[in-house]
Amino acid sequence: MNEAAEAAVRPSRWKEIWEIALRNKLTLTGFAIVALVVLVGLLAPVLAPYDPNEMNIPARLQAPGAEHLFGTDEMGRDILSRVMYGARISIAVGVIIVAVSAAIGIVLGSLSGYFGGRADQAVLAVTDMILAFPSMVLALALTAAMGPGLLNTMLAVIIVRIPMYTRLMRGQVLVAKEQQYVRAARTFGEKPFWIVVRHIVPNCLTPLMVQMTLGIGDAILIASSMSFIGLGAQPPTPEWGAMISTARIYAIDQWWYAAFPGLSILITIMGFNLIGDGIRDILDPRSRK
Amino acid sequence: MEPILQIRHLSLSLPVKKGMVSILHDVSLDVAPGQILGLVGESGSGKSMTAFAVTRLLPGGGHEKLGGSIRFCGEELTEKSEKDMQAIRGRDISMIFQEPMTCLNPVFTIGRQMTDVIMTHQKISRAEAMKKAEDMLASVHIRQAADVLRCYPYELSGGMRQRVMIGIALSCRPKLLIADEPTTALDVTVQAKILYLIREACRRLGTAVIFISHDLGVISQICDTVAVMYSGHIVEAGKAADVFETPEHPYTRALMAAVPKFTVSAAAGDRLFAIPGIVPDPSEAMAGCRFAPRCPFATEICRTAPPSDTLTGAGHLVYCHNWQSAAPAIGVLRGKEAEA
Amino acid sequence: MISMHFLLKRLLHLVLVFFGVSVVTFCISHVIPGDPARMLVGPHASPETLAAARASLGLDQPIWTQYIQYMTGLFHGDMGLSIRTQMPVAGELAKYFPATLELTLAAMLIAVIFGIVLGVASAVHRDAWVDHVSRIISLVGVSMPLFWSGVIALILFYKVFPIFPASGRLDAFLSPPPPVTGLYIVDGLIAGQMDVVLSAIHHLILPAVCLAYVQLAIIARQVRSSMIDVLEQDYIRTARACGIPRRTIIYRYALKNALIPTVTLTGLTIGELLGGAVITETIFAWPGMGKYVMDSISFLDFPAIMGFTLVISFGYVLINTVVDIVYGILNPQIREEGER
Amino acid sequence: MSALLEIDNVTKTFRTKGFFGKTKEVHALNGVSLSIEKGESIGIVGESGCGKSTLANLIVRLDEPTSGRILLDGTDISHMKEDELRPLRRRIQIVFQDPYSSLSPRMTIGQIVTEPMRVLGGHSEAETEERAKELLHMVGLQPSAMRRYPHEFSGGQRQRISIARALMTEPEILILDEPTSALDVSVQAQVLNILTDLRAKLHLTYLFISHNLAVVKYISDKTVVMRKGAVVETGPSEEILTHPSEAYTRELIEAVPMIGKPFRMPDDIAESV
Repeated sequence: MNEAAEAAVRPSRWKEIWEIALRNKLTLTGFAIVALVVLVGLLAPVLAPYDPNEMNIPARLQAPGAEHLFGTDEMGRDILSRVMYGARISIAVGVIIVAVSAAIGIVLGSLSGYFGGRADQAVLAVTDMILAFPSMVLALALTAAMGPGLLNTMLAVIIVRIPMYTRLMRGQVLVAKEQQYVRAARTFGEKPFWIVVRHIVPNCLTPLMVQMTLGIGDAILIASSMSFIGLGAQPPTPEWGAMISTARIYAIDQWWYAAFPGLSILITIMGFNLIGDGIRDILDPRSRK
Repeated sequence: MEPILQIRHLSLSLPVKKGMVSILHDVSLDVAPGQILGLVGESGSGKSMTAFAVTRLLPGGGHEKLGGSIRFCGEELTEKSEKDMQAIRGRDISMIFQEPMTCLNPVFTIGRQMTDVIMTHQKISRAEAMKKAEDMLASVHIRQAADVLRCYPYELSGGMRQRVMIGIALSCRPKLLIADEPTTALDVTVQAKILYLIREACRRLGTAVIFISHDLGVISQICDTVAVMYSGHIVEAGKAADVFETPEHPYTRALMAAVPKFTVSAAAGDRLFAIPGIVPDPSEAMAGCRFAPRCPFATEICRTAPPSDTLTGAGHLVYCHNWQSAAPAIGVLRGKEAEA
Repeated sequence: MISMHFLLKRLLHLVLVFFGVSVVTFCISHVIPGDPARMLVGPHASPETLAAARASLGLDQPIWTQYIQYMTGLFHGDMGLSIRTQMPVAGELAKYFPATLELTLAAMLIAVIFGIVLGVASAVHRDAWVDHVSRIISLVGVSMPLFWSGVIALILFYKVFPIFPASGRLDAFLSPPPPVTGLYIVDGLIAGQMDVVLSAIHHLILPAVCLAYVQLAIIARQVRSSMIDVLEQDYIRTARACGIPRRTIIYRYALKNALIPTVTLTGLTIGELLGGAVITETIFAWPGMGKYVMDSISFLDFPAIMGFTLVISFGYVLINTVVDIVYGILNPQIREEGER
Repeated sequence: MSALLEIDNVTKTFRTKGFFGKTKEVHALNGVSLSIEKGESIGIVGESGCGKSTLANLIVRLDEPTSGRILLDGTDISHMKEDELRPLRRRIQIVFQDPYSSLSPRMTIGQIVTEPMRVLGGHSEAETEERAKELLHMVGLQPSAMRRYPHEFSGGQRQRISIARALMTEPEILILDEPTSALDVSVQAQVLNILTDLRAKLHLTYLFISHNLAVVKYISDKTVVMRKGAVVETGPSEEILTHPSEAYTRELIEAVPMIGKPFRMPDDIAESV
């Protein structure tokens, strides 16, 4: 058992993960999808055939064709261009939400896990309170209170997701704390801060990485849901969820309007899920045999 | 006595990421009814795999490659289907394992788990099976057996769980019991009792036992015959008394010299015999004797040709080219000069 | 079967969590908004109404007095007036509650039953085609935006293949059954109106399946991985060594252990379903709390949104307490010791 | 000669808070006294739950005793604040049982071995590295090991690395908490031999903890038998083995399986819940 577990955490793991990922078609597909979406988002101004907000009422609700590959919406805007700009927003939203909530979660979780005591109790109580709500409902209420808008939605989702990373990190730290190498460091008189930074955090990051990769997909999903409800990005922002929200009434007759933004969300999230699953499988000793 | 289990030239390969790895090479063993055979070796010697090969509980997901022959009660086990093996396991061949803490299902009571096994192999009612289970627990010297039947595994100590495991294993009066490091996880005083139980049950029921352990002391105490394994091979086999009194293979001798005894002490200048190097990985191909790289007596032939079995006494086999020249040389292995 | 101690502990925990939830909702409605009174009366209220609302909220009072007032109101079922309909929010929510309950219950049953079946099939036939198909279904499921799958389902099964209706709980020409539970299917059965029952089921299928799909995928993945995990445990090997048939091992021994983590997941699933109901009910014009809150959002009807949040969260907490107790029943060690 | 390490009537009680204010108390140590002279090698033997590892944790102050004193050269360290303790930690070091979790998988052997000296401070980098190489050599490892990671080493090698790390600060007392229990017999012999050599070379004081009576007998001059948090018997190792005065010690000795020792039925074979 030990050998596999050891191999899972060896420092050369990045190179190894990459090598295994290359052999694993699904993970590779995930990387390809995410790379494509990121690239499209970055290069949207170059790639997009039209200005995403340019209205052209005579050309409204056109089916996909040579002129407009993905068709046009009720204002005659080019859906392909809007989807491309939407990639920008979604990726940024996903990455920012995860980066902020995970950073806060990691700090809170390590402190609470390593030091325990009252601070730990307080952190646990607060995370418990937040986790007592269905995440979508709490995000909805928070955004409603702060006022609709993409920024407030992101803030709300960050608040809702912090407990997840805090709990995960805390659990990891509680395990790592009892590892003999941490105890050994204590017997040299290493200061607690350095024990956490030098010994505990580096050994806890692996499962967090998996969670964060999956978390980006999850954040994109929940943020676009909020936009769909009408609390997130507001029209005419070319955000995928907001686009589908407007598309809803046209969707039955103009299938392309809802289909392309939705497909983009599905594929993007799938990309992140494939990478996350792939890394998890690679790190999981069971699947290495 | 006619052996109940005869293993001949058994070889085993298990699937790994890239291809197959040979785990066992040319293993031959006999076990007679009512006798205990000890399989002893360090980690990676293949002793547990030999046992799993007999019951076909191998970790290869059906892709393992088994060669040679395993004859049990006159029947060839290697040719049996999974379904036939299922009927044999628990009824004719039982096993007990090292970790009593994880070997019982945590969500069922002891009584439920025992009666399930009994009812799998005998057509009797749950109530009758429960009575049998209680008798079984009493026979492994558990007091208040009826209470224990109502317990969940987590309520019992390690020693108790191992007794329960033995009770389950013996509940259908198997012809062969395979015990894989059954006392390694237990305290010595508990170990002594469990060893006694196994030996007593074996004598009483006429069950043949394969007892697997890394502990030479344990093996020497309860086994009638012994086979020493190293890196997937048997290096020496024979009556326990013969092997431990006159070990012939350099590995056996070195192993015995490595064990601290009550009579030796560092303060008195005694040295333990430390075998240099490490056990070779099973995937490592070797032309000659697999112990040769670590053997102080290895000669040219050891590195080029695999040793064949040589009979040195009544039923005492050794797989070594140089056993005659090597034997006297290791001696008692005391003092610094003995460390190679 | 369950200790009193364990039940008491769960109940006390429930009270604490209710308290926590009320603190959070209080903060959301009284602390976060720049002007809570403005949120309460809506953006279009007159200055007089706003001033009256300030006074009635007691915004000049210390924060804990405000909290006590808030809680007193809640205890009397007072969630304020809806800005949009000028009706008490509590009454409105009570009216829409059964529809949401019917939808989420149906979705939960679909998600749990098919999730477990898919997960087990996948784990048992690991790496066979069943596994691949099931994993693809799950992968798409966990990546699928709920609001999109609803729209696509409508295009497919309403427009292209007109199999299912697009909106409502019943055909227009039918009147709802006499209310007992508020669930049309149950009430229809009680009243013996089979046409109502069939119509209700016909309307329920599409939204329930859409709502269930994501959670089904999550449950299937969890069951697959915990089942694979359990099948590699020592006690499963023990059961195999005892000759217990494979089917019994998989469906009795392993499944019970594998479902223990799934029970906790089911609790979380319900939360996601309740949250998802907002979207699904909107798309399928399902007259439940979700659609009510969606309509309220476009008016920024804050009292309605907060009322919805409270009801859903209290329900969610309650369900999770039940789930915890079920978890205890399945897991003997936790049941007895009341620890987790 | 006064004792280098004096354990005076030490008690350790673990409290677990239960529900409704119920607290469960576990008495891990119950008034244990022990004195260790400079240069001695003392072995503690006992079965699981006897408190031997708890005692080790108290001595290296990973834990604080509930009552009693632990005197290092006459100074009571049992309740010292971490800051006061830091300079004294150098003098007592420990080697743990598990060769796999003892070394951080993310650090090179060089980083691992030099860490105690880095924490201690006051030594140049070159000096530290020189000493690390010297110690690795003493435990039979090449200097090239410094650049490699723990997973590249076998269990026995890792245990030797742990020993080298513990010796970096030139400790007077080395606590060995089951250092060979996870190792194969032939590897155990290597480690025990190295420990014997090091003790002679560096004039170390050992506190060797094990469940294996024969190993304790081999390595230590004096043996302490523990059971259920208390000391059962103390005396010269030879004496304890040949003339045990307590019934439990006798039971323990008889239970140890040995080559050439006839199998004897234990006194009370039955067990109840």
